[in-house]
Amino acid sequence: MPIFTSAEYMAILLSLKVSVVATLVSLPFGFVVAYLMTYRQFRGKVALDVAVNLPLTLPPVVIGYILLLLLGQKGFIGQHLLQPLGITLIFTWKAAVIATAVVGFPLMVRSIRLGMENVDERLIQAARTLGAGWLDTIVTVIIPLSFRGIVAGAALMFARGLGEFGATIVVAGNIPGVTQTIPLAIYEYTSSPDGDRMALALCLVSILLSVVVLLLHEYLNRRIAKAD
Amino acid sequence: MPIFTSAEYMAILLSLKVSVVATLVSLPFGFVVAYLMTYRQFRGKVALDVAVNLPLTLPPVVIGYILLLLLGQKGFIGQHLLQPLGITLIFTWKAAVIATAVVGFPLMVRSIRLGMENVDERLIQAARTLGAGWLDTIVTVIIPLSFRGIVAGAALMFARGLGEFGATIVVAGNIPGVTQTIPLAIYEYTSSPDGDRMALALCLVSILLSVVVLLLHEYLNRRIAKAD
Amino acid sequence: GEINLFVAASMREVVNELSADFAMKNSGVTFKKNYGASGALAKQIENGAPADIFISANVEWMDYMKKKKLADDRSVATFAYNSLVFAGRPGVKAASLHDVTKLEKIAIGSPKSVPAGEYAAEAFRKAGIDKQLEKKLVMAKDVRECLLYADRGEVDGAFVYKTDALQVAKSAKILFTVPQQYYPRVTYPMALTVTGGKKAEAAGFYRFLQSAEAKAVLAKHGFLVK
Amino acid sequence: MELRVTLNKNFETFSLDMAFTVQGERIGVFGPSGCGKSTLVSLLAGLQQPDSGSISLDGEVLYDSHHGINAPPEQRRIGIVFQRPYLFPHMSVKANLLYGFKRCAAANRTVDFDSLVEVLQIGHLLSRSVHNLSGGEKQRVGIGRTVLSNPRLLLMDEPLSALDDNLKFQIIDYLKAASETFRIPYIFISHSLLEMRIMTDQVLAVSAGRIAAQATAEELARSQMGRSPIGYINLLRLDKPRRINGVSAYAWGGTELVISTVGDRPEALFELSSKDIILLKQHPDAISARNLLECIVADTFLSGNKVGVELACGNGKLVAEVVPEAARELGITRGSRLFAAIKASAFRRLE
Amino acid sequence: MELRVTLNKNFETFSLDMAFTVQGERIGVFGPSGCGKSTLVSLLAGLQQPDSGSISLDGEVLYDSHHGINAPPEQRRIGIVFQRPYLFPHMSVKANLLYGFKRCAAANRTVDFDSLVEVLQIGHLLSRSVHNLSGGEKQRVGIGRTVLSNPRLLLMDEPLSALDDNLKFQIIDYLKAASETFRIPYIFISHSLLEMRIMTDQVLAVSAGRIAAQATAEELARSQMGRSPIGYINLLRLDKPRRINGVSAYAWGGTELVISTVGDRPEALFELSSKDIILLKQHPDAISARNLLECIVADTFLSGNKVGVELACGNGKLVAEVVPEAARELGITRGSRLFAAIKASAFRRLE
Ligand SMILES: Nc1ncnc2c1ncn2[C@@H]1O[C@H](COP(=O)(O)OP(=O)(O)OP(=O)(O)O)[C@@H](O)[C@H]1O
Ligand SMILES: Nc1ncnc2c1ncn2[C@@H]1O[C@H](COP(=O)(O)OP(=O)(O)OP(=O)(O)O)[C@@H](O)[C@H]1O
Ligand code: MOO
Ligand SMILES: [Mg+2]
Ligand SMILES: [Mg+2]
Repeated sequence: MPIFTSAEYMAILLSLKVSVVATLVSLPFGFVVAYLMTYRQFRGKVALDVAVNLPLTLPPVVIGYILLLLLGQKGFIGQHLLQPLGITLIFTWKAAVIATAVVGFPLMVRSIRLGMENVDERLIQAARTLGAGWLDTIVTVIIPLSFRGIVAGAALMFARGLGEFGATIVVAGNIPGVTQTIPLAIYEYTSSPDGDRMALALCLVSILLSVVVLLLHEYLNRRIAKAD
Repeated sequence: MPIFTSAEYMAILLSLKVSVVATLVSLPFGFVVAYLMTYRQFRGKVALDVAVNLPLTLPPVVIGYILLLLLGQKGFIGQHLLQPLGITLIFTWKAAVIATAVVGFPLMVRSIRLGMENVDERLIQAARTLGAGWLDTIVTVIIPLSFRGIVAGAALMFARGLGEFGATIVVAGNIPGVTQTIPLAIYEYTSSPDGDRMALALCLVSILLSVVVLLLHEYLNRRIAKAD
Repeated sequence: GEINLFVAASMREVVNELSADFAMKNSGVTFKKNYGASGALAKQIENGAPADIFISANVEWMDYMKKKKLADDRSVATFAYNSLVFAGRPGVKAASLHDVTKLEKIAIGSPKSVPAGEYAAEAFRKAGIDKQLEKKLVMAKDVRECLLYADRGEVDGAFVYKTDALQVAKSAKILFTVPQQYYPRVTYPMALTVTGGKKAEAAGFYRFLQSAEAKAVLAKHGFLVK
Repeated sequence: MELRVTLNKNFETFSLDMAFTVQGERIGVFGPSGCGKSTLVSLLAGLQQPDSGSISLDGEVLYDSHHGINAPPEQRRIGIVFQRPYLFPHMSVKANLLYGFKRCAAANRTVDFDSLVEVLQIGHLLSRSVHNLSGGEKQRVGIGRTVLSNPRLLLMDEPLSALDDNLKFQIIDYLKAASETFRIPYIFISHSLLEMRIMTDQVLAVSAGRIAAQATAEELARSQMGRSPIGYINLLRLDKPRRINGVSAYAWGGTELVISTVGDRPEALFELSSKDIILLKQHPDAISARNLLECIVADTFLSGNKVGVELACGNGKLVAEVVPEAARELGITRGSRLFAAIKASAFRRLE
Repeated sequence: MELRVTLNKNFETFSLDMAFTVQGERIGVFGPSGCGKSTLVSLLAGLQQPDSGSISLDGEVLYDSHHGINAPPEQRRIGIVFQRPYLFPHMSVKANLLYGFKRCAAANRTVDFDSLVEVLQIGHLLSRSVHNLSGGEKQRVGIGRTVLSNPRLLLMDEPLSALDDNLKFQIIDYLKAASETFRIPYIFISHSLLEMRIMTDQVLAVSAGRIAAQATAEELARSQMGRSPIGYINLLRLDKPRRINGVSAYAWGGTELVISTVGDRPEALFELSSKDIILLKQHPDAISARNLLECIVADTFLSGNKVGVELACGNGKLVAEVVPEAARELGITRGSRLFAAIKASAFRRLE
């Protein structure tokens, strides 16, 4: 195994950071969307469903472009929301986080929904009649009981995040040490004639990480199953 | 809306063809893997699980390279299996099918497994004691009863297929009329002078297709739910 | 017959035009064109992709092809040259490499994977401004992405090939051309592949690419021909 | 408790349309499966929205479609005991019990934890996970959880029908103990006449989404005797047994009843079917039945093709049933004297 | 049918270890919940693998751990009727019925579709979806499906315990009709003594994974009388009722039994608990019980703290139970004369 230079270590750390942060940041949103889709009836439900699932269907590069158009200096959100607040997102690791979160979002929502659909409605009704408001019920009943789905959703997004390339490279650029995640580094190595070994080594790291996540997920699953 | 030239129509048709064929081709494999993971105990189960989920974690471009190395003239499968049979895969639409199938495979297996886990074991036992062998039981009991999961898995792979870019461009190339799917065409338009409008139009087509798939999926779901 | 072209993505427009011209004059000839990153194209050919003619955006990948005995050695020739320019939105004040150091953000292609980026990095070193620019650089996947950033004002300007600046840029304009002494000549080598060498049509098109007629088209698109 | 209800709710294949006012602490809702009992519960508790109508509890309007009033479930202070206990699987027994208690304003807390635990005898379960409880223990914890939420009104939606007979009467004891000790009025829903008689004073009979009748449980029971395969159930609350030769003798109506169920509790509720009483005109010399009571016919009534005979034995009352032919042979009329033979094993202890 | 079994199977908290040989057509397996009855069924049918042992059915070895023989379930031709019917929800009633039939080699097809449909009276259901069937209809279709697969042996794993009483005896009829009409030997599993007595000749009593006893159902029933709250159940098969005044009179033991259940069928099975027979020394003048039979004590036996009294009334036999004290008072010894009073409503029709 080739010994990595600091650039590769930084890419690995950055990939982990981006995936972890993207997962954590999107969890509340994923939860809210899953909640709405499972328990609420409202106009535009189908539209929300379509919107959430779009990142699955669109090529990641296109998602990257869309995010650039939205978040960039002249973009709608960038110009009117981020600039006044003095926030720059694009070309920073935060942009990579957003790209990762958006691309993994449909998978996360899907998992959490499945978890929620398995929560017995009677338990929710019991909580309500025992005096818990809906927010209280969410925190004390729905979240603990759909925890498997939530963990599965997080694991999926994390895993997908480790492989995210297309959207990230457009909004975050490919700046070593700043926004260069593992997939971007791999891409760079594959495009130089003698980068194969390094590309392969980074692939192995990526595989290793995903195996760890998968095993961790299985382990958590079993622990939760046991507790039930 | 700009009027598409034949190249774009071909890209749309090709995308549909690739996604449909990829979905149909991988369904049996996805089913077998899901079956093994759900009903059988064997050595290397964890390894299979990891292998199936890898395409989720690895960047699509890397998957593309791996497929290229496997299926190419000098690749393990290409040299020993395909060449003797006179089959060329890479750089044909079939390669795009394989790329799409591999990238969507973890999602498909996940859905089918969930469907299978909901089939009552007693029904399977009933079929066996009524004289049905295991294959017979799969066809007459397990498949019909996990149909929702199978449909969901197919829909997911189809949707993911519409957006597949990274792996396809490496194994199938970006040849207009031959292997240029919607995502590849979009990519080309975004990088050519005044291609923005066309890129946007193709994006809309992609979105439209995914909405149709989603609605179709919902519709099927309800019909199956009603029949149960 | 059918000719399979594997061409670096930056040559797309010009090769499209040349192949159309050739097909018009030689009925029965059709083209299959695969545009992509030079490295990806080389790997594809190495793994058996059906290619007759390979046009690379840099010399290294052509050398790789030669080393792997994929290109017909004798046929390796220079197809065209290009030059490096700095493009930015009209209001940006930059007329030389040293002016660039006063700007905030500059896009270049990722030096390891994009030749234009490698040349730009080389130029910064030669001009002695590499340290000053270090924190200002945004590395893009390819030249077109650099231009997209410049066009949209995400960066103040981008170092790109002249041809790309002419063809792709919308609001960005060429602000100055990087003097040739700062970087090696941008060369687009081309070659017949081993299989292409055996095809008469491919050889025919290969010769056409070296013809005066082809050079005129190249020049029209902003390439240098000698 | 006073509950005023006007409710309308339409489903595709079913519509509920009820208007009633009830006062009392022990109300029953009686009706066959699918008549809309559970739907009524949902509407009262605010778990489903009616199409129109109004609900007011002790003068407080909980729902009124005209005035746009609709208190959410957590503000109605109406507790539900479901058919199954639906304990929170991720919490300990104690955490389950305290769930509603913690969410109840301190001013409303009249039930305290320790006395509830004592009433329901669940002290030894507190630290356990809910997964390792038996069916009866689970139901007790479920009841405790609801009672501890200090509801103004308790809705019990067939809380016994998933339990087997032994457990059923155990749980009835606990239900009664809890509601009496903590003075919580309740609406008890069931399709069991026996449960109605034990648990309620006043009954709303529901049929196909409408209120069909409002009566006492006793009235309902007599009218159903002739049709029911188990006849009319005499309920006898007896106490202070004397043990003789392996059976128990309880003082009742100036005489004694011999019952073979061996009870160790000082007080118990027994059921005796009207079918298990044999009437004789003369005193038999020797009889295997351990009870031979001399009684006077207090009243007779007709129910289906049976004659109900209300017997007064001292100050005790029993209802027996006979076929009309036997009534004639025995010369049964109000005031006539008879012997009633009852086997010691005919009594069934309910609690 | 002859079944030779030696089986060993260990779970974490339970181990099954049985060796027995049974011959006959109506075998029972009796035991409390959790004693391993369903595990035995799974092992016999091949749905689970034993740790070691052997199974041979009519001389054919289905499993033998020593010789590595293990026929898959579909080749054993052992049918199962589960507690719930587990119909295939995606098929019509007819497709469910034919599922096993189609998979049975033509040579083995002794049950034909039409006669089965007639025996189980499910002709009108054939084209229906299984979702719209009632519980009893579902169970009948389930039985039909298994019988039509032409098994050599039918395993019935508590096929009645999920049904309510009415349905239970209806289904018993169908089960008996099907197994008798098509001559399929069966092993009937239950923890109900009554079901054992109706359905089986020979019973394997199972306890904690071991065979505790092998006896007839009758022997088991007598030994359990004193402990059981319902006493010993007399089973009476009666026919050709005469209708008088709204009750039925059946010829029995040289006299007549008056039964209040109104039956329209010429033949029926009735149960009568030993507790529902009152014994008198003298003929009472008038009594509400519609049956007063003069009988001779044929035998007495002790069971728990009760005395069982076998009565001969003409050529009819009944078992009554009394407490020892009453036995003394009535002077019960073999050969003594008594009157047995039985209410017309004490009989319960089972079928
Ligand atoms: N959400 C709903 N949508 C459509 N129909 C419904 C809904 N809820 C209840 N029903 C119908 O309303 C009727 C009454 O149901 P409900 O559960 O209130 O009956 P019930 O009296 O509680 O019966 P049981 O004794 O079986 O519990 C049923 O026919 C049921 O199918
Ligand atoms: N797969 C298994 N793993 C572990 N323990 C098992 C398994 N299957 C059964 N058991 C245990 O074996 C014992 C016997 O179970 P079984 O289902 O055979 O009992 P049963 O006699 O059929 O009871 P019931 O009358 O309740 O149906 C139980 O204690 C059960 O927990
Ligand atoms: O399909 Mo991508 O654009 O390589 O992440
Ligand atoms: Mg209900
Ligand atoms: Mg069992």
